[in-house]
Amino acid sequence: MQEAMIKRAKELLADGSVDRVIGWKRGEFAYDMTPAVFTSAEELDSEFIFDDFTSANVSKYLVKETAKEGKILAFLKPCDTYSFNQLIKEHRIDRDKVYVIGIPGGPKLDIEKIKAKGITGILSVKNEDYTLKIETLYGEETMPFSEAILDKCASCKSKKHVVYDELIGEDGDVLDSNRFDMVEKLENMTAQERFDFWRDQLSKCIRCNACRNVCPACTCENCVFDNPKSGIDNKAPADSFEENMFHIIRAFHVAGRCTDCGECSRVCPQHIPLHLLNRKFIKDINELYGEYQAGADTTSRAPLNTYTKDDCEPSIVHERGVE
Amino acid sequence: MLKISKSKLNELFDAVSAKQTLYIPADREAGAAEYRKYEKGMELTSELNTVRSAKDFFFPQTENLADFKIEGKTIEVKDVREECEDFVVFGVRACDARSFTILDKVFLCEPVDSFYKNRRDHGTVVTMACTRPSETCFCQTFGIDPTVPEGDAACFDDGENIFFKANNEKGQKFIDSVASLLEEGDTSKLDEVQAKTKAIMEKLPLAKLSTENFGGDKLNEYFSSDKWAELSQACLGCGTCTFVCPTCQCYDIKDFNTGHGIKRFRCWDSCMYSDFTKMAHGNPRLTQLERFRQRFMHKLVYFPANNDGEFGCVGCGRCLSKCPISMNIVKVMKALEVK
Amino acid sequence: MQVNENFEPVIVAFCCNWCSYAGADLSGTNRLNYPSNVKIIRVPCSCRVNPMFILRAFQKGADGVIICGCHPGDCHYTSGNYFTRRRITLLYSMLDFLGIERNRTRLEWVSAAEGAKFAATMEQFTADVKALGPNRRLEDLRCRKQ
Amino acid sequence: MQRIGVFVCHCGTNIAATVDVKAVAEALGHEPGVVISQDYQYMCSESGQELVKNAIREQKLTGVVICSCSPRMHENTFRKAAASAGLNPYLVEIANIREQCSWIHKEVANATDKAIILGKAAVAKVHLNTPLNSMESPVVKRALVIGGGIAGIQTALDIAEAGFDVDIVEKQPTIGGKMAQIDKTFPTLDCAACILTPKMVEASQNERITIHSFSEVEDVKGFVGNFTVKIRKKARFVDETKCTGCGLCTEKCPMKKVPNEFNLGLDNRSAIYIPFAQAVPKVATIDPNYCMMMKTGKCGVCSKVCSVGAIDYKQQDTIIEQQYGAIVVATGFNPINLDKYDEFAYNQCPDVVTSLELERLMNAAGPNGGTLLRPSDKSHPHTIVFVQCVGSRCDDEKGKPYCSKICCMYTAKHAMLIREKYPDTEVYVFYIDVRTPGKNFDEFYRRAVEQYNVHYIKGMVGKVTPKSDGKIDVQASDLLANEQLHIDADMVVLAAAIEPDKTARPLATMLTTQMDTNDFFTEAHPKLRPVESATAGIFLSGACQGPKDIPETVAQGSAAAAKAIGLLCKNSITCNPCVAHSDELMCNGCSSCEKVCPYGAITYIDKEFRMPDRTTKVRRVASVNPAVCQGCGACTVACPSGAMDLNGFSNSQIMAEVDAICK
Repeated sequence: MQEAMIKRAKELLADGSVDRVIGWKRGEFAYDMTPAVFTSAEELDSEFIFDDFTSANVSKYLVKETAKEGKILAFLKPCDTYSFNQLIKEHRIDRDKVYVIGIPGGPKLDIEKIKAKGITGILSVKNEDYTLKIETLYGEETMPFSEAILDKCASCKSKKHVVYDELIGEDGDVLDSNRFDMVEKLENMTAQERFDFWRDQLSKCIRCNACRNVCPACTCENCVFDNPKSGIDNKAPADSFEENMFHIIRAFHVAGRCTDCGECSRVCPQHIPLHLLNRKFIKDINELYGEYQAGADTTSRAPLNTYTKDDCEPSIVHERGVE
Repeated sequence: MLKISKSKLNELFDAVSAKQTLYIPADREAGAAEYRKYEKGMELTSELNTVRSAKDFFFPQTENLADFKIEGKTIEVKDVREECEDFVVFGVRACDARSFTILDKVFLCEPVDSFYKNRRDHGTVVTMACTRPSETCFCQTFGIDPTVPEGDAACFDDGENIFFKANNEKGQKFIDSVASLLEEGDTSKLDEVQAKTKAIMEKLPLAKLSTENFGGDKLNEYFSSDKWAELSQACLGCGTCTFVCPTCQCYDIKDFNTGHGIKRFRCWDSCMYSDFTKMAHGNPRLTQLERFRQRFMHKLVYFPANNDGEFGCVGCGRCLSKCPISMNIVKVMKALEVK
Repeated sequence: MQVNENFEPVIVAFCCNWCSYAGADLSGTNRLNYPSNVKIIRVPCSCRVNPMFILRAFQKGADGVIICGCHPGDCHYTSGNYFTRRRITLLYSMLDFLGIERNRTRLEWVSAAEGAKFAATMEQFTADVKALGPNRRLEDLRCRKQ
Repeated sequence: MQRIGVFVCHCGTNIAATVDVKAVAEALGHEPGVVISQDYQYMCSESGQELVKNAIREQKLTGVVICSCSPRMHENTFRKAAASAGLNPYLVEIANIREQCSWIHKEVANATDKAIILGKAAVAKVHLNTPLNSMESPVVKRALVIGGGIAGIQTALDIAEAGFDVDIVEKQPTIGGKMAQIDKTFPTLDCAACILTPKMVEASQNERITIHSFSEVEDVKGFVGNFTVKIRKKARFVDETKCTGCGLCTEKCPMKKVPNEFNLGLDNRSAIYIPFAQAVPKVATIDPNYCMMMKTGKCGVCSKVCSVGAIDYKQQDTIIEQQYGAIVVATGFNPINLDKYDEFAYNQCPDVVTSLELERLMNAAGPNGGTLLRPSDKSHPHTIVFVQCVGSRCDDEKGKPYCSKICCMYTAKHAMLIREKYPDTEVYVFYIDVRTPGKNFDEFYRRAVEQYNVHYIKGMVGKVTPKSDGKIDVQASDLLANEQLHIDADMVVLAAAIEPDKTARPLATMLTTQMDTNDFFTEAHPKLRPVESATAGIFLSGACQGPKDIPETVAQGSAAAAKAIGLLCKNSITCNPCVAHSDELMCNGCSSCEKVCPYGAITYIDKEFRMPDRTTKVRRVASVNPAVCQGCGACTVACPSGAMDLNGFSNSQIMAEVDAICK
């Protein structure tokens, strides 16, 4: 796959179809790839990488990249194409300046899951028939591939590219995922249990803003949390209330816009399952206002920017589930 | 050397925590440890290090500085400083222990930060030597020997026993306070463990990383390097690296209106943020490139220039594993280095 | 649940200018008593109520927040309350998801003619919040009254 | 530094009986920024207002808080008073301590505490008030009426009568609309043409009215008082200014087999045609789909016979751009398409017709010259069955959920006319309900039953089957007698539901007006503002807003005209300054705000920004038209970045009130 991608990228660069390529660059270790822009065949040959660890969603970078001159080639996984479409819909990306090549999605690996098994001093990770052979300073370790999959990939919603100019590899289908299972589990808890669960999780928040800054839906020129004029700006969770507020408001601001790409939870240094907040909104929207997948198209109206006259009343919240 | 059998370690913890607050690194979940206030039965983590650094003990993320009480049209200023109670932080790694030296240079120079000093005076740091360094470790780059950590007192693990050594008076006081639980032990196995660790250190992927070409004298070359654009390209401008960093010491001071008064507090800030040091005229560093450059220039050039060659990094590797886009000081040093 | 007889909750009511605020005025004109815990903030339309305002109220010491607007279909601005209905449904659902007591938040449609409904709604809501006791799950400790 | 004045009203004893007004004034006097805090018997009285005005002048106040009755009562009074003392009226806030305090609480301590809190909230808010100035926006003294049916004609005539220029845009070659196709009108049975055509002529002769026939609205920009509209005048290949309407070309045209739209395809017309004798403008139009000259380049007969040389085969569409102060939508209705109603054999049997087709069949200018004959064999029908509610009051997707309103009455009219003219004909009407509210309507219906012996049968027609002998079998149920019926009919007439003109949907988008799920235009208020759309300056006339009969349509046409005239009379409109505005530096241009704006007040502009690194960047940002915005605030919450805020009810103002109440 990586070879095919590099080959195609070089062709498009050579014939002048694109000026730049966005993809992933190899790092120091087996797993620390950085999203990067390539401008030459040499760079592509020496540094471009696509493997089980290239999980970062590069679509948000296109906001910045399409503001520049020239055309850029973007390699997008199925989940990334949803983010891309949503950004097109919100006029944040200039579609004409991007050449999209759809590439197969994951499942991608989560190095933290490997490390959580106590495996350290990792020198290389090889996938041999869905068993990971991990070479470490302390000898070789193995673990099943399935146990090291990123959470966001484990509940993949779609293998289908919703937008592309060409594909490398086959296109897939929208999947019948189990992504709402955990939300449902929480819904079935008592309010006290839910409160305890979230307090335990959100109290870990260090307000590093990684979730916000990686989020393709969070492309505000100036976030309300950075803007002293907003009245709710803050830099640190100085009180448990502020931990709650930041995450509630952030989830609300991306409600109906979040494509469920899962990047927020992937990048959280404290492993807070932030995607559950977004998924709760998605589940509610699906149940109350009809199935809606943000980013699936560029024309439909976002559920919070529309209504029907017979929408349910907010009291439905009080009537269903467990108190 | 005085030692305690690892099976009896909790007795020692119980004894310490009976007298003062004790913090130990414990598992929050598989693969993620954090410092926690010791409670009976709490296990020491098997992780190499905590996700958040130990700097919180002396420089917490938020800290109240003063209260203002508004009564009609008058404002009363309330001093909220209180003498801190004694506490012990156990199990600090060599890298984090060194970070206190760096923070001391910032906070204890004139004018002394009394909030920091208060905590520092009352805290005893008991370090723990490393035996299983990770691939992300590069403390040796900064002259740190993880097998012989600094701190008020140091501990060494030979697999069965924990050995204790005082590095200063405060450390000795700590050891004395638990002396009844300790016994003299044979360190031959410990020497073996240390040798083994040292051998692993040689083989670490980042073992060859050197600060030789960094420091205050290379300011212009590094500042105007054309590498910054490429390095900062993918930076999200989040504060993860800063907040997990044991040496980052920038903070902001803000006022919070509680409804019945104002709380003036400080909180960590990140030079990666677009509103960092924002002033009336705007932000002195306008682009992410400048902000990104600032962070690494500070650690690799400005800080050593102002602090007798001491770098603003201890090689703990936290930013290497936590940066959402895997950009970090190692990649910067390698890309930037002018020989 | 233990009810603290002395507990007087702080209740913020956001009322749209055209229906509910007028409805509140009407309950005054008709001298219909409701608890003084309720303090009304006038907004042009219920769709002006930003979730930030609701959270802010809880942060600063409110124990309950209620939003009142025109009945669906009667919005002075034709569609405002339809947007309110979706937004607030989702917000309340999220608060519930985080384990915040359901009875601390409410939305009611009160027309300019429904003075009696306004008073009865406020009476009931105040009683519900009183039964819950002080807001602890969504409070800012710094703002707690000493 | 703020200098705020607080004025606490006793309202006689209305407030003072339960609120300790002195204590309120005292407490609020200690609030930050408050420099004077007074109480007075009646603050709204002349002398009370004088007190406020003097304080504004003497204390150089920057803000005023009045603790009194509801702002709905006296906000304007105090704003005017402030303005007269030189303070911007929007620097006044009212704390409602009467309706929302003294009148509902009985204990003085309680009520006083609450009054103080409400006062503090108002003080906190007024700290953040900014002077607001109402914008004046000029009004173009010209109206546009879209649609030239009876609704549009009536509206245009009334507006012209009031002395304003008005343009009618009609997509057909002639004005007149559906009413021109109708034979007689209920309940008076006068001839539709006799009452409509004089109005059409009046419209064409009125010098203030310009008729753009065979034209469509292409684009609408602007806002109330100042719309810019592009009108596409479709090429009719005949020079309107030269054509005299003599009709010679239509006689000589060799292509005569074109289905005649005006007679609903029941007969044919020529390729060059004038829809009907009384058409306005009476100008020929060439149908390029049938014209031999246009299709093959061989013919040119019309050009040869035209004595004034009006024929122009090369004519192109032209675009007219015009400015208007007001726009009236009168796009009317159509009967629904009955293709899906196989059970009524509409497509299978020519003798199954719609009511509108029946109108043409009975009309003297219709295909049969006014004699009712079966379309199939031109024989005289002896048994006619009328089927009501075809597609109306229907739950399935084929039909419409609503009642089409006019069918009961026109069917009674048809039945009566047939029985009157052809007494040997049996007429059956199958109905669900007969709905006859309206002046003289029920009397009319009863005449049909009692005087003309029309057989009204409550029941549904299940199936209509053409038979080989030319008869039509109508299978139906009689619900009252509870029996199945078979009627051997000669003709079946279907009362097809009516629906708003489908082509109006893009127009609604252009006008930023709303349509309901059935594509009827939505009025600003169903009871109190029935002829206005929610968008200022756009008015609704006739059946585009909902099913209507002729008298109602005319009444609404005149009502819409009155509203438009009311607007056009003004030289400028004063806009409410409490409108939304976008901070362009923060705006992302994501379009969320635009999507929730009920007025179309938000547009996007590409704006150049100087970037921090001294480069420039063009970004799409929202821009609110203050003349169109009504200040609901929907956009402020839709905006994730907080760029959108509302004057008079800003985020910071509302949060200040929240803080004051909660502390």
